[in-house]
Amino acid sequence: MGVGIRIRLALRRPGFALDLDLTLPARGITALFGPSGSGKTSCLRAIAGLDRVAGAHIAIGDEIWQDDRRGLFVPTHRRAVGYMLQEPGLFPHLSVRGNLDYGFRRAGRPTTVDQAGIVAMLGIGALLDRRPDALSGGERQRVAIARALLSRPRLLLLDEPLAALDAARKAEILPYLARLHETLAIPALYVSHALDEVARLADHMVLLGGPHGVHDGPLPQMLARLDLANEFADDSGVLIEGTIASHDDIDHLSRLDFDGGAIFVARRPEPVGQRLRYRIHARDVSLTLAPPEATSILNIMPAVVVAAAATDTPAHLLVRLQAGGTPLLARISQRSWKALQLAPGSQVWAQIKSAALLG
Amino acid sequence: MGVGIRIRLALRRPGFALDLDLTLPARGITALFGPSGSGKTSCLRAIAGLDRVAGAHIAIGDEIWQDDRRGLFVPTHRRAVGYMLQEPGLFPHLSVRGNLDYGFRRAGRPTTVDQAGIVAMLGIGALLDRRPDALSGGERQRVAIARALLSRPRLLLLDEPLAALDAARKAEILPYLARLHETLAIPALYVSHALDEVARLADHMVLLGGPHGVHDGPLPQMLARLDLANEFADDSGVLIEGTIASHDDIDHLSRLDFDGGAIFVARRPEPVGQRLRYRIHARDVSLTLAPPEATSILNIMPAVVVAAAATDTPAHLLVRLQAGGTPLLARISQRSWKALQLAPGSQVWAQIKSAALLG
Amino acid sequence: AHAGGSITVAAAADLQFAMNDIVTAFRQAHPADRVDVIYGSSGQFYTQIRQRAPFDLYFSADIAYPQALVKAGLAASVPRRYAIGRIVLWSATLDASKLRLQDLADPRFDRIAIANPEHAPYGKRAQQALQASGVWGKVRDRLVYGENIAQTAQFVQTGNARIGIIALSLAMNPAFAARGGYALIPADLHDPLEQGYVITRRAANNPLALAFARFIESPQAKAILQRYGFSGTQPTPAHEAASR
Amino acid sequence: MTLAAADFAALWLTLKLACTVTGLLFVLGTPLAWWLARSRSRWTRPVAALVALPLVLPPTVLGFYLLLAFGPHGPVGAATQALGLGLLSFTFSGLVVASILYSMPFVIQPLRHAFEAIGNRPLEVAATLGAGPWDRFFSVALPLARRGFLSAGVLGFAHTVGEFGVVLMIGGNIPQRTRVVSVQIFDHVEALKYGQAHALAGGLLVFSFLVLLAVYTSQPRLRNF
Amino acid sequence: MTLAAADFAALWLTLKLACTVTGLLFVLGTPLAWWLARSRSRWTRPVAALVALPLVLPPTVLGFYLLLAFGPHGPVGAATQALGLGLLSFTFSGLVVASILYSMPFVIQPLRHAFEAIGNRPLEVAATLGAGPWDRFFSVALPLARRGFLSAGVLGFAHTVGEFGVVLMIGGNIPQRTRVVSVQIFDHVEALKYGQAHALAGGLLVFSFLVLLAVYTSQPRLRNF
Ligand SMILES: Nc1ncnc2c1ncn2[C@@H]1O[C@H](COP(=O)(O)OP(=O)(O)OP(=O)(O)O)[C@@H](O)[C@H]1O
Ligand SMILES: Nc1ncnc2c1ncn2[C@@H]1O[C@H](COP(=O)(O)OP(=O)(O)OP(=O)(O)O)[C@@H](O)[C@H]1O
Ligand SMILES: [Mg+2]
Ligand SMILES: [Mg+2]
Repeated sequence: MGVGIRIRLALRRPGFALDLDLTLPARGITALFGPSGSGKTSCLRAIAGLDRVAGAHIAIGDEIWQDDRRGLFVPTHRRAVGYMLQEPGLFPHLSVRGNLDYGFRRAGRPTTVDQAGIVAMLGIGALLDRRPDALSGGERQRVAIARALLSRPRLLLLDEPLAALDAARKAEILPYLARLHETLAIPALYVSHALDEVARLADHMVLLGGPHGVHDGPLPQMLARLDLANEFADDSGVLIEGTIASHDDIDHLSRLDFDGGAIFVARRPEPVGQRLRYRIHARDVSLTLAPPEATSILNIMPAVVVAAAATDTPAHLLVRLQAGGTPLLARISQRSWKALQLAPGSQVWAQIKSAALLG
Repeated sequence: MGVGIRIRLALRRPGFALDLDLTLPARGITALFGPSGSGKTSCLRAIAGLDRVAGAHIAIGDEIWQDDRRGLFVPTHRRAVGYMLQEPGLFPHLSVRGNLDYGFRRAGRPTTVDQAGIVAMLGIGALLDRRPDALSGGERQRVAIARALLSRPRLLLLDEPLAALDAARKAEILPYLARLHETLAIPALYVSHALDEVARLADHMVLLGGPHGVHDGPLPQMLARLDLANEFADDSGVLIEGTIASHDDIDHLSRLDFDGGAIFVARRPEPVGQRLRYRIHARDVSLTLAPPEATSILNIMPAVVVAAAATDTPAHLLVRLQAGGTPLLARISQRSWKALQLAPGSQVWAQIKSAALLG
Repeated sequence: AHAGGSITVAAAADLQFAMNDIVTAFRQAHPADRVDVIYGSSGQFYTQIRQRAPFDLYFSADIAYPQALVKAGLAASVPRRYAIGRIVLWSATLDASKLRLQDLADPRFDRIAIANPEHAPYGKRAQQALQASGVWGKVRDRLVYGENIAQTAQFVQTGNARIGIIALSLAMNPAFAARGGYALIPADLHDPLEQGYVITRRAANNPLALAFARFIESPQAKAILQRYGFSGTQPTPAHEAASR
Repeated sequence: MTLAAADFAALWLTLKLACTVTGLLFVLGTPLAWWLARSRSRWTRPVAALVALPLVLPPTVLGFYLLLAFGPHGPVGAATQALGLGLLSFTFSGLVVASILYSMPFVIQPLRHAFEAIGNRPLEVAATLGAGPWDRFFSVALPLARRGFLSAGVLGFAHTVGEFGVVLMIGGNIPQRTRVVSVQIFDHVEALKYGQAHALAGGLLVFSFLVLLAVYTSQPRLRNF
Repeated sequence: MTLAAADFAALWLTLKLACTVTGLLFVLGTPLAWWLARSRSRWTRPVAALVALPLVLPPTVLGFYLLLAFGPHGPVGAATQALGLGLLSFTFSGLVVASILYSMPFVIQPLRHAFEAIGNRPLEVAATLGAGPWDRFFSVALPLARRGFLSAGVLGFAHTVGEFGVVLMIGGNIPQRTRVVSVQIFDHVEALKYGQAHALAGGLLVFSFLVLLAVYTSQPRLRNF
């Protein structure tokens, strides 16, 4: 793959301006994150070639999709994108099956795509003969996801694909999407309002509509940045990467070793040695000065206070810690900061409620 | 008001059946909660009179909207409902202003409705002269909410009103919706997938599509039921109600006293003496045998273990506690349960990360 | 004549040019009166008069229609012949004055226009003439039919039909006479084309209608008709004077 | 060749006729099209077929049958005479009635499809906002079917202007009363007054073109939606 | 009164003409309507107005001008003769050409509005799924404009069946070749053969009604959407 995805565009509308100059990794999922009206959909539309933004430059790998200086503009249907629009946009004249088949047939019925698997995973097997107007809102959204996946795109564009879905359904689809880029190596741009989803899926993040313009970077770094933490409000936290060290089948736990400690998480299906990613919310991390005893909290590790920053509420501080080689964020009360007499350099124990660990 | 909202209907579709027999409180917000395809939208449509479900009985207060045994069916436009549909359904031929005015004028330009306030709160003031097709997805949804609110309904029906909105926007709108029934005394039926939203807003809850049929009840009881906890997965928890006992303006905290203890939360604007509701996620409650010391966790209270139940992952247990007169739920690992040798009747200390408290 | 009287005359299309001159002449004697002439298909006028169309005089290309009106009790006079129509062979692209009907057998006349013999009086006479000349069988497949004689003339005039059989009154019109040329078809090859008129029942008490009928019989009107190619304008003994 | 007074009279009469007929077609056709588009009655299909039926008859023949019907022995004529209205044939009112019948399908079809294309959603939303059936129709259905009305108006108007066979038969070509411009042009052609025919036909074409252009230009462009 | 062989010949010829014309109208009208509906060119409006223009001319007059154009001195006639095709007048092909011109607006308008009603969304979605312009047109636009095609087909077909003035002028009323049923009925009326006219007109009406009913019944009901 190599070069990655290049997007450079300047969008001007009355009362709205967006300047992007991004180089995104050629693999993995990039989250587009930003408030309503910040230009996420507009950006996907430009990438898909639905709107021709003057002066834009869009390239995926060595394929140039738009380069206005050279008068080059590849029309949408020649761009191998799988685009799930914000409104599902199912064809009303086709059954669910017809909708799914539409892109699948045009992609030459790719055998690399596990059609039955996708249909089953999205729970739409019983709906295949229905018309879109006889579906519920969430059902429509699932069909649209399946349709985009089945067209074997080179780039997936997903505009809030899970917005109308319940937590249980989301929990089913998320791991599948997460596996997508591992098995099919399809990069994706993923628009979502839910930081949890983003954290779960994305490798890279583009933050739109913040007060200081566009930011992007690998997800773990982005999430750990104190200066951006307010954008994420209550959802700030860090990502840690570790390796499965052991399984405990009596307590149904797995131990994950990472640079600076170990945590226990609910039993994982993956084999020992597999690398995994976990998100630790700042709000789930509490600090003590002495190692706690007789507590239900499993994950406790020594750490050093690095810095602290104000949050969206004056009651709270966001504390940056270093646990071995791994940074952590903890959201604690002002009062506790003072009561524990914390300061940069303080030695503390960080307790993480394991149940809060995603996964 | 008095009698409340009566809904009795039996919906039959190929492969789908829904039987409802509900009496909902005449005041406050009732959450309709359930997985995709469980019939939430169908239920709202029947209440609004858009679909005439045979044999249904629907009454709000002393007004009967449908009673098929008496051949009574009030058409939609004579039911004072404010319905925000799952798809915004803005009129394409009217500007945003025209859309907002549509219901407002037909309700006789109610002076009890704070038009400017609603527009400002939803951040759509700059969009008033736009056409719906020049709005982003979230902007459309906000206009639809405003339109429903402005028509001064007797009953609000909101179908996933915040699905396309970012967390910050949600956080702005939620308190407004929460205030609605206090200031305008408009009852509402609120469909949402997000338990956090529901917990924040609703007084009553109807749970659709679970394996054991329809359940309903006051929200705190519903959330505290161990038998339903799996429906809420990671989101289970309890609601506690308390009174503001004092404010601390140095640490920006407020103390909330409730039956069985007190918790500190981020400084609240309300005066001392005001009753408030807080949700405590089971996943945010950890247990220790001895009172913890030198910890950043502010909220620690003694409690007694009442019972424990399995959760969706075998690694975790859901423990029901009694803290004074208030029930609590804690989600802890199997291993901790065993390590701490817990059993019904055990005396424990419950620690609650205050940052996780909604508000 | 009464000041301020008015009549509407329904006239067969072949009368277009002659009737205009007749009305102009008539108006000189009746300057205060109003005469409207409507040209159209004789058959259509017949149908309309049967449905009480507001026509006071009816000049048909075929006297059979006025006769039928009398039978139906819708006329206020007996039908009177005002002219005998003649048919000619005419082409807009070549000089037809030397041609005879027999020449139509020549395949270079790939399309020959006549009026529809089933209901147009001129068409019926054309068919009779072709049959009498013995070429009917040879030209039949090359015939195109105009709905009325004016349309037939247009087929020829626009060159879409090389040649056609039309009314003499049309062929004598300067617009047509300037191009090509025509050959009169001998009257004995077909039934006489007796053109007749009646006063309709509606005009029974309209003195202006009567005056116009009387004027038609006048030598001045006959002369005009003659000029436009209508012959035989002396009243036949078979038909008595219409005036009451 | 310039236009004579008679030509202007015919043009004026035509304009009057076409405007009257188009107006009445909207008044009569809109409820019928609405019913055809939205009713679930099993009569919609036969009625829809019936409305299109006058089209298949040649205009003169249709005119002939109308003449019979309007005449003193016809059902319509008997009725109008009983009502003291006299006969409809050879009057302006008769032309109006006949043109309505003949141009109806050109108005009904576009309106019907425009109403169908709206779908239920906007009407449902309007109902939840307190709009009753009439209100919904005027505040939502009409504006959303705007293009259908445009189409219906253009076809109905133009067809009425150009109609000839029916008008000739029913109207009798009476100057100032039923001699519309189509008949007038035809008369010029028949009278070999080609210059006048060309002038009148040309004037009519230019005028109609400008009207049509104005109508189309007043329409907003297609939106992205 | 039963129908004569000539009547059946006329009916058959009419059916052939109407089917040919409707088919060709779809072939020619669909791309034109598509262009009118979706192009952002500033020529769309003049062209749209131009297409509707033949409507305002009385059919016989239109026929007369066509006769001029098709004749040996007219532009079309000169071209067809140069191509060795002879003249179009008085031939079935001529009828087809004239009818297409005359019935075009009835096909263009419904198609255009049906295409406009689709909106961009379905076409955009199709493009993201890899469908090129032609593919999008056939797999999305055509099926979604189904009702427009129905409307266009009905109006175009019926109008061709009923057309009379143009056909009479350009066709020359030749039995078996250009004498269509509308002319035949008219001839019966002119010849005062009312019985035969009634029988033929009645037969035509019943047949057309059944066809229209069948067409409408094959259409699915309006959906909730
Ligand atoms: N017109 C219809 N015909 C047949 N079945 C329908 C129709 N509309 C909805 N359904 C089915 O009825 C069930 C309930 O649909 P409903 O729209 O009420 O679900 P919902 O709870 O609102 O779901 P979501 O959260 O996905 O919007 C679903 O199984 C759906 O497939
Ligand atoms: N057709 C249009 N004309 C003018 N402005 C538009 C148009 N479409 C969108 N906008 C504006 O452009 C901005 C970006 O819109 P966009 O749809 O990209 O936002 P978004 O980030 O996808 O928002 P959301 O999360 O609400 O879907 C918004 O301010 C919107 O109002
Ligand atoms: Mg968007
Ligand atoms: Mg729904």
